[in-house]
Amino acid sequence: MNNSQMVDEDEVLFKPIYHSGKGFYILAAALLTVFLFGVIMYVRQLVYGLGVTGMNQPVTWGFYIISFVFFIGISHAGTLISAILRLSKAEWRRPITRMAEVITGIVLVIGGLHPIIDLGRPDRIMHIFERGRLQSPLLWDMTSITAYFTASTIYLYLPLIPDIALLRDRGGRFNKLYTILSWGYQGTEKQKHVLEKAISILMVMVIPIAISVHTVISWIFSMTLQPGWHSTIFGPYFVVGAIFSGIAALIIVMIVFRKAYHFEDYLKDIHFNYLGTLLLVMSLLWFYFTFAEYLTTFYGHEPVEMRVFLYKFIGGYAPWFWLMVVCNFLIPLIILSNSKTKTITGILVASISVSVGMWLERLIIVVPSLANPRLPFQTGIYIPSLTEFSIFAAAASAFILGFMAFSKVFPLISIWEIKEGREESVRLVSDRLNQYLPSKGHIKKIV
Amino acid sequence: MEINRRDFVKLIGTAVAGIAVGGGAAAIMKIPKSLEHVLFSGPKKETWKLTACGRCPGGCSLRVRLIDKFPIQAFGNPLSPINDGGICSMGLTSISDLYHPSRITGPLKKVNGKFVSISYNEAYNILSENLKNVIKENRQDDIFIIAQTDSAVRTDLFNKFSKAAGIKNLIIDNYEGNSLNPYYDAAGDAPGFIDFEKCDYILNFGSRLSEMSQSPLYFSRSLIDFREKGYKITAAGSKLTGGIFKSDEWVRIQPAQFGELALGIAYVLLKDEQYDKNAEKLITGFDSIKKYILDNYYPDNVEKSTGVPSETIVQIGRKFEKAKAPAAYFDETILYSSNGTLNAQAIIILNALKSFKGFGKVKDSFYSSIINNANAASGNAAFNTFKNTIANKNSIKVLMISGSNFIFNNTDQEKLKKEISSIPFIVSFSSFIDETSTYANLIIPDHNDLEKLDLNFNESTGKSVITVQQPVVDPFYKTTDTGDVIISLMKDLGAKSDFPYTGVADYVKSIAKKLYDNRTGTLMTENKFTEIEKGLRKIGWTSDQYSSFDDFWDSLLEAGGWWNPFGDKDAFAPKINLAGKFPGKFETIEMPSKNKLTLNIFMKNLDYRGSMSLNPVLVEQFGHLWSVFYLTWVEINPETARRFSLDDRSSAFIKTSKGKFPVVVVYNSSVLAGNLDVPFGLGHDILGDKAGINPLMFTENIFDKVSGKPSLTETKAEIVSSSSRSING
Amino acid sequence: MAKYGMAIDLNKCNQCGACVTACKVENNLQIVSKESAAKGRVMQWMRLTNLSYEGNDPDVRPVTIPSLCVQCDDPPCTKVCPVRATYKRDDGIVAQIYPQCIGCRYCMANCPYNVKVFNWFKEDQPVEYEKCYNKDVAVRMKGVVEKCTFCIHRLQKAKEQAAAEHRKLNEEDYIPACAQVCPSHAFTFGDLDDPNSAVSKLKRDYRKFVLQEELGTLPKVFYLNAKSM
Amino acid sequence: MKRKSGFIILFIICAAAGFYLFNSAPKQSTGTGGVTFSHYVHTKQHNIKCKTCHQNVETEERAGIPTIETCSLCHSEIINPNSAEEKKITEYVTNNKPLLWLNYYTVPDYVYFSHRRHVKIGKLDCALCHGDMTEQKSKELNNYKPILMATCFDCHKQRNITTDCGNCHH
Repeated sequence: MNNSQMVDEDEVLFKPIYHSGKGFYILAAALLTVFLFGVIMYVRQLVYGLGVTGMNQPVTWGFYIISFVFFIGISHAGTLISAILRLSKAEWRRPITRMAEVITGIVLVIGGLHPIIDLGRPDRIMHIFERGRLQSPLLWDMTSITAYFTASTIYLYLPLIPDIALLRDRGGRFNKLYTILSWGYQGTEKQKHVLEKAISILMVMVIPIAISVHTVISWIFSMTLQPGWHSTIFGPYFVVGAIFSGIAALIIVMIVFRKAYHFEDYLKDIHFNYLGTLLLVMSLLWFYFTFAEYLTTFYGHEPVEMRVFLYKFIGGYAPWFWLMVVCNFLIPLIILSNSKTKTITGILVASISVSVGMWLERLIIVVPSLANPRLPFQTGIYIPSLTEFSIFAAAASAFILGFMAFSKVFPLISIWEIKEGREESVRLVSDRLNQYLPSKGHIKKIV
Repeated sequence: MEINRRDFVKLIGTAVAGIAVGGGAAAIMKIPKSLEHVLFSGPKKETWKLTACGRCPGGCSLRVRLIDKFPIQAFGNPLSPINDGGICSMGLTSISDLYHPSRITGPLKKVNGKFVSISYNEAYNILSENLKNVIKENRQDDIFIIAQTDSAVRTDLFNKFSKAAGIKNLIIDNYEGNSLNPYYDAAGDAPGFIDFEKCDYILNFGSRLSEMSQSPLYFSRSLIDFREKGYKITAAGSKLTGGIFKSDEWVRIQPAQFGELALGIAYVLLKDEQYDKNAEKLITGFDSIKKYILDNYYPDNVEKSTGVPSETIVQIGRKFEKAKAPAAYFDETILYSSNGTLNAQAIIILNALKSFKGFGKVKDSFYSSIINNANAASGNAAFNTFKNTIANKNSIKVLMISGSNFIFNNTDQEKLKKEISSIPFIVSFSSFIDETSTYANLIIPDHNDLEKLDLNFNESTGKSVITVQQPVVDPFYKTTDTGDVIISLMKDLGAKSDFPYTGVADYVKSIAKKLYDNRTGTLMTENKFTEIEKGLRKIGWTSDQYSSFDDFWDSLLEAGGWWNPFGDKDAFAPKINLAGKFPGKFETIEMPSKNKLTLNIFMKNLDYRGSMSLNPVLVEQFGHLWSVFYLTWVEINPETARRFSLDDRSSAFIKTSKGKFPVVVVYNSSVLAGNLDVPFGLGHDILGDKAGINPLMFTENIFDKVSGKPSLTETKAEIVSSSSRSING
Repeated sequence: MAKYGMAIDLNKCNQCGACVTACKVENNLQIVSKESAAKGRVMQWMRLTNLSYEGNDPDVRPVTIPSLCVQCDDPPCTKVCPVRATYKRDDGIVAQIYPQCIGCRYCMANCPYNVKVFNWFKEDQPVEYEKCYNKDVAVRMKGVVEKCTFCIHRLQKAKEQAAAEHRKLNEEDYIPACAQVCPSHAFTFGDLDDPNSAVSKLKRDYRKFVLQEELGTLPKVFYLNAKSM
Repeated sequence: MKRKSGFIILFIICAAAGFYLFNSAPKQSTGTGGVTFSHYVHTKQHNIKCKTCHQNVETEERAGIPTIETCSLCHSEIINPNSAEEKKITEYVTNNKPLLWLNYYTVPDYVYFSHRRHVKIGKLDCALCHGDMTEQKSKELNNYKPILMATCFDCHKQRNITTDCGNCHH
């Protein structure tokens, strides 16, 4: 690597770190306002109690738990997709893994905080550590989220080290930080080898952890006796949903930053095409799980379960339910299965629709079951209050703010991997191809 | 030292932070108001006292728990033969009225439309001057007294006072009196109770025995025992509430048609010739009445007008005639319809056909010898008189109101309010400024029930029980027992008065003295006796020994009451004289039609006069059965509701000729199709928690001709959905 | 060790609601404001609920039951509590420890009987109600879950009284407020471990039924069907 | 450096001022509306037993703070003419004015603690929890013994008494 060369071929990737436009500050200020408003609303909730939300007696969980599941779901984007792509040695992964990992890191913090926001007595949070009961699914959940957060942060950090070293070498602001964080990485063969080894260990480790996280979250629900929750497929169903929403979130982030930071040269149509296909596959898989889940309920026709079922299909939550089906299945299916509509804009629309749809799916899972408990005499409805909406808005803006802050300190696209790809991937791919292809048609080595 | 701008800002910042930290620390260290009672504590000694509940005529004995002499809880006295340890919602929460922040703390006089505090002597002088002036002019007829009291002692005092002062227009509005008035009208006497030892069939006309009656707690238990013995109860009524629920058979009928149903059943008895032959002697003009019934009340005719299938009428009739000692029962509830008293008298005829075998009367020796005319409201004017006088002649000079909030629990309130403001002098003895006492010129607040001394009698249980309502706490405020005011007035006004007692306490003690002399009974210290004890006591032996009356009085207060476990009963069979009433004609009642539904206003259990709204717990729990809180709801048959496309728990409006009011729709399959059942009790606009609607404001002006009670079940109404937003349940 | 249970005879219950009020005042339950009530946050440990309707037209009658925490022998709520704020005591009472509760409401979500309530607010209570607080029972802080405890404070007091009098705890010493006040004596409370206690006898009654028996939560509160009309 | 300490001093002064301004805690910090009660004088000098004044200790769950009637048993006449505090209390007694005591030992609302259970049935000494109150001379509680849940727990475990949460928290 030629560090002295000041005009890098990937200069555009460094640009966001050193230059911020007017729009950046306006957006940041706006988001900060939204975030602070959410904080104020939370303080208000702390002072007055959870009554400021719209939750009530049968519907004891609402927006916060929905957001919790939703955000943790998105977090799968990251690590899982990047790990799977890395593991499968998909070369097109190079410009997208970083963003995916950043999503995971930020969203896990936001999502992980939601159960605490949901607590009636957050001041007693230490009770969980002092006298926690391991029998409670909430404890499993806490354990797995902590593990996932640790693993995914390291997984984000390790591939970042060479880039930090690059930034350190360029000098400029945050140099102290870069020096500390780069751990004296110089790109020697040995360092490279150790780093690659560490990354490959982590990417194998992170996959089961990620799957366990969402399975455990689903268990919070399915371990209870509530109709509509007490289901065995909840584990895989949640994982599929999580990956689904994760991909959608990743696509949105990619398209937004491609536009904002002019990454057109790195994030090309082919990336979106592949991700779009993946989204379509997940959409079909999601539909399959949803269908299986509700068909068994309907066929069994248990009165208790049917009350929830009917509430979702034709009752009070029918608009949301069918909107979910449209968002999660119909729109992606129509857009993504047709090559004419499968443009970047089309994929963006599909992704946004999936994000909305997956949020609705969490809503559909959490609220109707609580609103229609086993004993028919206490039913409820749930109308969220301003507090919940503003805290959700704050969480969303915290997500964007986090991303923006990250982009001001670290490159959003893994520069060293791009460089590595430029140097090595053709050789690697042709090597690999030669392994699978019948011996007659070997491609020539390009050096 | 030079200070630049930056330093200056820093300095200010430090100062502000310092003050904030210091102030915050001080605020944290400050003792919050809520903790004061913990920090400055008294001895916290717990004691229990026995008293009687004054919330209804039931006469339950209460055990009140006091901490440092302040009552905090009330429970039933397990040794009381009436409630046997049980207690109702009203009794449970009766303590909190004592602490009610809206209680009037002393006599008030209205000056220029505002109440000002005055001394008791001044207030008393104003009252007696006003009365004296009217009496001087010999215009006693222009004085009206409306007293709502279930206390026999106070009823007695009012009777004595009005006699002494020559006031004719005394309206005693008490539950027992109201219930029995039709009997007094027809027979000059009334039965005391259903004799559960003899009775083997109860035909209940709209009375909610175990919920709202002369002694709900006693009836709760007795009816269960009655059914456990295998006897049947048939209930007729428009609403299946807890009280009627404890029946074996339910006949759906509009309350205004009870009379026709009763006569239809009487028809069966007469036709089958299965009536008691004694009835021919009991009923004056028996033959004409018999003919009248046989001519007009063929079951098919009754079916046409009431909707009750003729087979059902015949079945009930057969049950009634087969029973050895049946009782057809009604109470005050029946009077709230345009045929009210007439219906009641039809039921009396039905009872007379079986010679009132199911009823009994406590032997005179126990009550009447102790207190004259204990419960009777007979001979007193009806509320109708007041309404007619005020509407026609406008000549009422003085109105005395004790315990009654008649504006709130009457229909046609606007007119009443207008008319009542024309009365030159109104004195109220209310403890609160409520819808009625706000029109008073003078308020002399009464004690709370827990501050009063009184004796409770309740004949309707058939048990000879007297419970002592003793003050468990010293009066909180400068209130005066209305009884004391009446006694003082009696001495001042009534020249002829020979009332020797100085106050209520004195009078109550004199009644107790009679008990002491009489000794037919025992302290309420145990309610189960062995056979030997029974025998011994029957022949007059008693183990109670008292050195003096004071000794007895102290034991009586400690025991909370006195009762005669073996009190003898009299059979009840008076002469019925219904001259001019039968043969008569029932008003035709308009039935609900497709768009004109019937607004059926019902009373919540135990809320006799809509006084629940005083108590925060009861107001919150008012609609707990349907999980509707702080709102007025309408119970409606799901089929009717669907016809108007009303969802369960959706909000709607009920429209009557008087206006419309919002309600929450509640599906109840046991409501008559075509009826809108709306509860009465909420909707106070001056007092209590301002929750819900008072449906009486929207009823048409239909009254019972005799008693003047408003009809609560005949107003026609429409229901309109107001929005699709559903209410939480 | 005793195992407390309760039988409710629907043949005797006439839905007067005294048990509901008794529970409210005995345990200092919060009175909620109109706004909170409209949102469905009324606090009741005991309530009367219409389970279903029985009978044919015209004699259709609601089956109304007083419903309270059924004190499961295998409670689903205690399983999921992350901090052991709710647990089953040796005497079978499912207790809730208010200073321990973190307010996650997981137990409420897992209660198939919906009998737990949450302190959404600390609302201002009417003065007259505050003055009548039962001094034996804590007034709950905001943000914790609360539930029927079979009036456990009465058990403590009864035990103490018995110890002071050097005797064993008798059956009549301890009775929850709802059972005590019932005007028609529909409640029978006692020790299910003692085969001779009144409640054990009723447990063998042919009319006995429990709510949601199929869930296997083994409720210790059971009902006796109303006798046929 | 100088500057920094200057800021610290300013902060402390302002904090003190803020505390003074906003402090509205009752000024008489102990005893009864101005009377300083001395446990030392009563118990050590005059040898009065605890339960003479805390009358409910063996019958109720609260030990009971004495009322003016209890005080009047002795203070209806002057015992020590030199004591200024006694003069105050005699004034209270003669006017029959109720005393407001400041309670030092309180259990929170959510804890059920019965004195009868511990003193009468458990036969525990008052000093076990309250420390030696006989040495209590001044108005400040100089040997105040804080009672924490751990204190209860240790004792219960030592004596093999139940530690079930529901027994004290209800």
